[in-house]
Amino acid sequence: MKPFARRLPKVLPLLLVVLLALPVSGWAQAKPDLTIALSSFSTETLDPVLAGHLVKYYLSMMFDYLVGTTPDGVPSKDGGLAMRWESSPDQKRWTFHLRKGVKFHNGDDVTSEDVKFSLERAAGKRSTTGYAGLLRTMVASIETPAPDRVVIVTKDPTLIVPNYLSRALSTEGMVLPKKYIEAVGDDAFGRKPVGSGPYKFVEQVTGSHIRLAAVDNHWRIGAPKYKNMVFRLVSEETTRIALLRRGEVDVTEVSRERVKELEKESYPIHFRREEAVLTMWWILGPDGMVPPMKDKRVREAMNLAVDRAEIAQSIFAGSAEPAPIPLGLSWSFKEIGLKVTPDMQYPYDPARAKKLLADAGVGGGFSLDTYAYQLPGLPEGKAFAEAVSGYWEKIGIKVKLIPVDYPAFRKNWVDRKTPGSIGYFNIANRDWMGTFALLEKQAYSPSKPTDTVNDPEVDGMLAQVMKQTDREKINALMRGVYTRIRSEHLGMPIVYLHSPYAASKKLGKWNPGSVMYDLFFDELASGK
Amino acid sequence: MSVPVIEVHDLRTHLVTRWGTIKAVDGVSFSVAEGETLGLVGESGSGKSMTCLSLVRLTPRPASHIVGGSVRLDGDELTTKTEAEMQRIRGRKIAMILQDPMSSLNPVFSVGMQVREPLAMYHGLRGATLTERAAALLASVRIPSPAARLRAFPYQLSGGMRQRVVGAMAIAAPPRLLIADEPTTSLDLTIQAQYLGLLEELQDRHRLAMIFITHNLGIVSRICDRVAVMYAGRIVEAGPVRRIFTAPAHPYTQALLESIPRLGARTERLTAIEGQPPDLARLPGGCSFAPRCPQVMDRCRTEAPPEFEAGPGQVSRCWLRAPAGG
Amino acid sequence: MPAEPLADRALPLPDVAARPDPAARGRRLPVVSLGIITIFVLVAILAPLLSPGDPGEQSLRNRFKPPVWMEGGSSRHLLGTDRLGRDMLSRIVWGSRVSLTAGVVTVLLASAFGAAVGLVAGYHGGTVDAVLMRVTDATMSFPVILLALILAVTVGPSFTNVVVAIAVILWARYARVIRGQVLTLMGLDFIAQARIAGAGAWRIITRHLFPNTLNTLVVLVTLQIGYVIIVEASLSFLGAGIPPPTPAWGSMISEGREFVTSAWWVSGLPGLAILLVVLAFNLLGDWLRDTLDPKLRQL
Amino acid sequence: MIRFVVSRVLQSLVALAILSVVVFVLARATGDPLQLILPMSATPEEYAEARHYLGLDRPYVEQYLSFVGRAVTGDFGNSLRARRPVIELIRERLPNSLRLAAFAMGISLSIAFPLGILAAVKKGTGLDRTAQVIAVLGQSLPTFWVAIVLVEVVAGRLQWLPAGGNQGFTSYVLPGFTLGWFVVAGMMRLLRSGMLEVLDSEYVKLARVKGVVEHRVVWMHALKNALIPVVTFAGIYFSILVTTAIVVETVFAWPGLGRLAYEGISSRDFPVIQAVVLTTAAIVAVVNLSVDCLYAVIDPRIRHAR
Repeated sequence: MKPFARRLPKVLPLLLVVLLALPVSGWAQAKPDLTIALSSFSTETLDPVLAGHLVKYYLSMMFDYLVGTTPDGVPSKDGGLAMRWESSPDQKRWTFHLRKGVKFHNGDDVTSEDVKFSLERAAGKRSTTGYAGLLRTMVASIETPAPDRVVIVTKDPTLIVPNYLSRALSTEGMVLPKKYIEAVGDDAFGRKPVGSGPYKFVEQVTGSHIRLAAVDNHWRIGAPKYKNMVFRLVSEETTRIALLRRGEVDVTEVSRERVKELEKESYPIHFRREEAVLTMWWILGPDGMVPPMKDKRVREAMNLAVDRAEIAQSIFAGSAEPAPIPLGLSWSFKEIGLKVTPDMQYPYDPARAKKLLADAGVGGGFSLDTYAYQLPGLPEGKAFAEAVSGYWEKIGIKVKLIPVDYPAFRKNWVDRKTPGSIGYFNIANRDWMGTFALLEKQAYSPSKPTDTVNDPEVDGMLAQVMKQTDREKINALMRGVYTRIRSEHLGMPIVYLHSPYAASKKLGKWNPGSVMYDLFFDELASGK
Repeated sequence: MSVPVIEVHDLRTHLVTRWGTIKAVDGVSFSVAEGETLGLVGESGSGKSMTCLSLVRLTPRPASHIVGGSVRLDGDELTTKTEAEMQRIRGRKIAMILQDPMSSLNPVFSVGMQVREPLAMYHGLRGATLTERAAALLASVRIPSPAARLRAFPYQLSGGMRQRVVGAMAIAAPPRLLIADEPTTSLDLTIQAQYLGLLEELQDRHRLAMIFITHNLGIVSRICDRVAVMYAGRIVEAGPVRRIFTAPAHPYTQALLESIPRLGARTERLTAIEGQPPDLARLPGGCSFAPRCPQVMDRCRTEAPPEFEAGPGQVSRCWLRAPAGG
Repeated sequence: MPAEPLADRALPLPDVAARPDPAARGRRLPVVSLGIITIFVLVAILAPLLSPGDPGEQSLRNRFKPPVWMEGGSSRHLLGTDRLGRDMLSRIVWGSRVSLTAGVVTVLLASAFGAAVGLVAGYHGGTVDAVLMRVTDATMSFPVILLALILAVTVGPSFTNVVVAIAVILWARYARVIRGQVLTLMGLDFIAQARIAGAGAWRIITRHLFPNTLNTLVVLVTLQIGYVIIVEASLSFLGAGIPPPTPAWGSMISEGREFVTSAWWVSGLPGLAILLVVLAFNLLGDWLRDTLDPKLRQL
Repeated sequence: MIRFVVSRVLQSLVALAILSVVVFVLARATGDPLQLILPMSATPEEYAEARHYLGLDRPYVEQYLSFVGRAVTGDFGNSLRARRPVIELIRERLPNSLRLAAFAMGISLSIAFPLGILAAVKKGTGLDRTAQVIAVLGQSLPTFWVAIVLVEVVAGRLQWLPAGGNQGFTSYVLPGFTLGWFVVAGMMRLLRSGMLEVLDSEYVKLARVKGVVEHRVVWMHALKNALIPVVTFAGIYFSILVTTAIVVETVFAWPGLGRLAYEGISSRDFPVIQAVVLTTAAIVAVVNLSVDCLYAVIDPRIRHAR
């Protein structure tokens, strides 16, 4: 037995050494790649009309929008295919003048025919873009009087066309190659898309990465700074950070919780400020609010019970700010002229909350179901729901936390099977137009089933906004909507979220902006 | 009598168990000469097999240790040899045939591989020569069509055939000493007889010294020259076969012989000795057999008996044989 | 005096021919494993008495307090607090109840059903056996975690669903092993004897076959309790485990994993608890197997 | 032998058929995929249209039959989420999964073998116990925890190995080790008990008596016999590897089948769920079958008996 016994202790460490001493390969160090690690690719689609709005991170590098925007979502004549646009006096005919000499990656010219084709495709049956429905009801016809001119004719007067087809919103404004798609078919296009953006598609390995390669010189970014752009799907936070430390990725989504740690190691952190508003609401019954939430005092009590500053500090590690208005998308406040005064902030006042409950006749508390789920961009989802429930318990409400995944919650929400229970969403911040679209969806009763407010006054004002073509009147109406939602406590605003992105130390200046699902890598890739 | 091949003197092997240390082999001495066969007889657990395993230093580890005594093979002391040296003695000088032919061949290797292995080890043979010699070896143990058998797997052979294969491996060297540990226990009677014949033939051919462990006194009377009877780790009586069978000196031997099955009856175990077999962890102070001995005396319980001359070439560890006034 | 074979009364001395008796050379009772298991079982039973506080009580202001022996720790929270300021010690104490119950209940359900299927299949043989074994095959090839995930999104994650999801897959292994044993047992004389004596199927299965498979069952059950606790933890990681606010070790580790570097105790302490318990069950199971059923090989 | 293989194949097919019904029902129980595909503002008409377009409005029996009918030819339909043929997705992910599983198996074996043999040869000693504890440790920690600690320490801090993704050989080490260590205990147990039994056998004793050197006794005479139980249960280990892989794939951003299943379930993508489960089951069946054949190669008794 001895010889073997003597041999083994020698073999074992050897094995370990062999395992550990495997060549440590440096990945991507010398390569001219810009590598971005994201926690989710959502649908992983390459075709903009197939829920492409969820993955604009990479799609917006491959495609050009009809209307460009700045990273902060303001329509801009420099960022899109349209160099200028104007409307007819009746605001039913919108003419866009296209940039000349722009080519798709396969060499075809970008013409007004492509724009028309793209819009029709976005409104088509196959399309599941964010606002395809709106496109179908709004557009009467599309005319192409010249290769560099496209006219969109709407059924009713409207102001929203340019914003609507811009990079700030969904993907309806992305311009796709008509000839190519008609030649190869939808499926082939979905596998090997061709666009006109600064980077062209190279390969996709589902569940792993998407690789793009720069075109030589592009009007958006000039000579590219990086030859390739690689988007890697890495769902685990620790792994993303390890990748950053190893230099395998240049930009990565990080949780707010780990910002301090990375800052200490002097990794630059770029924030998308007020990227979203985290807001909670009661699921409605078939006829709106159900008791005890039907009572305004109960709604106010629940709002007063939550210590928003503490939640912003603890759950969101300081990368958040208390929010005052339910559904209130803060970017639009400036545009619509809404001034948020300090008294609009809900104070943390459990004593008053208790009193309000008692006044409403539910001083002994009531039972409340709260759904808890994670959302993209909100890894703190469950902890947040637990924390808020903790506050409500302190004023005597008996909270039952129901963990689900988002699709399951969404079903309960729109089916209205569990009225009175609580849900929440991190709504991406957006301009006044996007804000209106949000209000229309979540605060306008005729838009059942996604309505969360059910208030006749709000309904009346929103109905007027739709018909209104005067910006000033629109602004006043929207101010009215917000004031009403706030004063009636028709929801629970919690915090505005700042979303951090960590970058490698050698990365240049970069404003990731706050346009939803877009990180505006143009600036990083730009050689201008 | 010629020069002894193996000489064992005062061999002691201890076994550590959770009940305490057991003296499995407790001062055993014997010798076997060229061409001679020593029968080792005793109940299960009397230490026969431990004794033989101690000779080749393959007692179960780490529980057992050889704690004393000497083993000489052709005058060469084995107890002080290194493990590597012992390796070269096993099989080459001392071969063993184990009890169960059904399980002593490795089921997943062909007969050929297993027969070739010792030939390659002992004689450094390779290739065609090796195969030829392996076939010849099988032929020498009277296995029909040996070349074909080399390709067979153990399960394809009968029990008797397998035991022949084991026998063939044992004489591959050929060794000086062959230890056969109940080699025929699980064989049919006729096969048993054939196999014993084969062993005798091999012994004659190679002038082997042989130790034959068995329960079966009938077999002892047939093939052994001398017998050693073991009880509780000691040889309680030894002597020429005829003496032991006709004039057993030790009460234990007498009891064994009284329970002897008629030759040819297929009995695997000795039967019917009154009383409990000894608990080796708690042996009585005096003679181990005292608690069961029909002729026990006071002295037996206090003092262990030494060896006494009981006849020509016959010794017995029993106070009954003590010379008067001893 | 009737003659009794000596061999039957002989001491199991290692004779060359004797099979190894694991008890004779086996290890001593695994005191450490038994000790750990006993302690945690006691903790689980006495949780209401031992827990210093309410495991659900939050205090955001007191979040991430380190354990008492570290700088900044206080005796109010001996093992510190988590991200919501809940007392770690209370959560670990109550968590032992949840995690151990999950492990034990799941394995008992699975083993009871699996053993029943195995006994029936092995006893009846033929078509019954073929059908049951194909179902067993199908079950075994369904990944546990996938089933649990599907259940979690279908009816929401809960203690019951975790137990059901794991048990629904796990029984198959018991069925396989027990059936194998029963097949061997069926060939033995005592079953034929029982049949001749007029025993029916029920009696043979319950009185003759089942007791003979008990050793195996005990070993498998012990080894798998640990496995179930680990699977539950993995499910928590994927969002399909025992959900918050119930304090289960798996979800505590999973939720605390973000803070590995900043507040290791949030995931490290429940991790240590799982490690100790599962290790203890596994080592105990190994020992039981060596002692009761050395031939048993599965898991 | 051929009869045996044929009957095993038939048995596997029956099991797969049972499984196909179960998975079909279960996949549909997960909820409505359209909720995730269509925008929130979609009208009931749009729902109905999409349902029809995707063939989800047909009776269940019809859906099942067409699913099975096409699945036999390797067509699992289109993914509802990615809008691509599922088989394409499987083809993309499967090799990654298999390679990782194989690598993990390799690591597991290369730990389990020395440990198991050492434990058996040194039975009852401190070495035996240490070896057992090392093996069982891997099974006593949640895999995701091991994985995260490895990523944090080995990849993030020490920067020795890639943290995630599949960038060549070094990428296999961490996930392979995490997965492999998890099943070491099981394999080591098999080897240890197998070796113990074999080392106590007559034929090993005979080999020693023949004067065969000890390492040859252990590594050749004994090991080949002790391998049989390991091989017999390789199928089970493989399925454990594939199952546990979901967690490991998540941490190491490994584009394998497990992640595909996870994504499929969270987006209620029936065709993907169905395809992954059936593919996994088919792999397990194939592995079991090849294990049975391998078994026959190792053990001549089986080879000739069948």
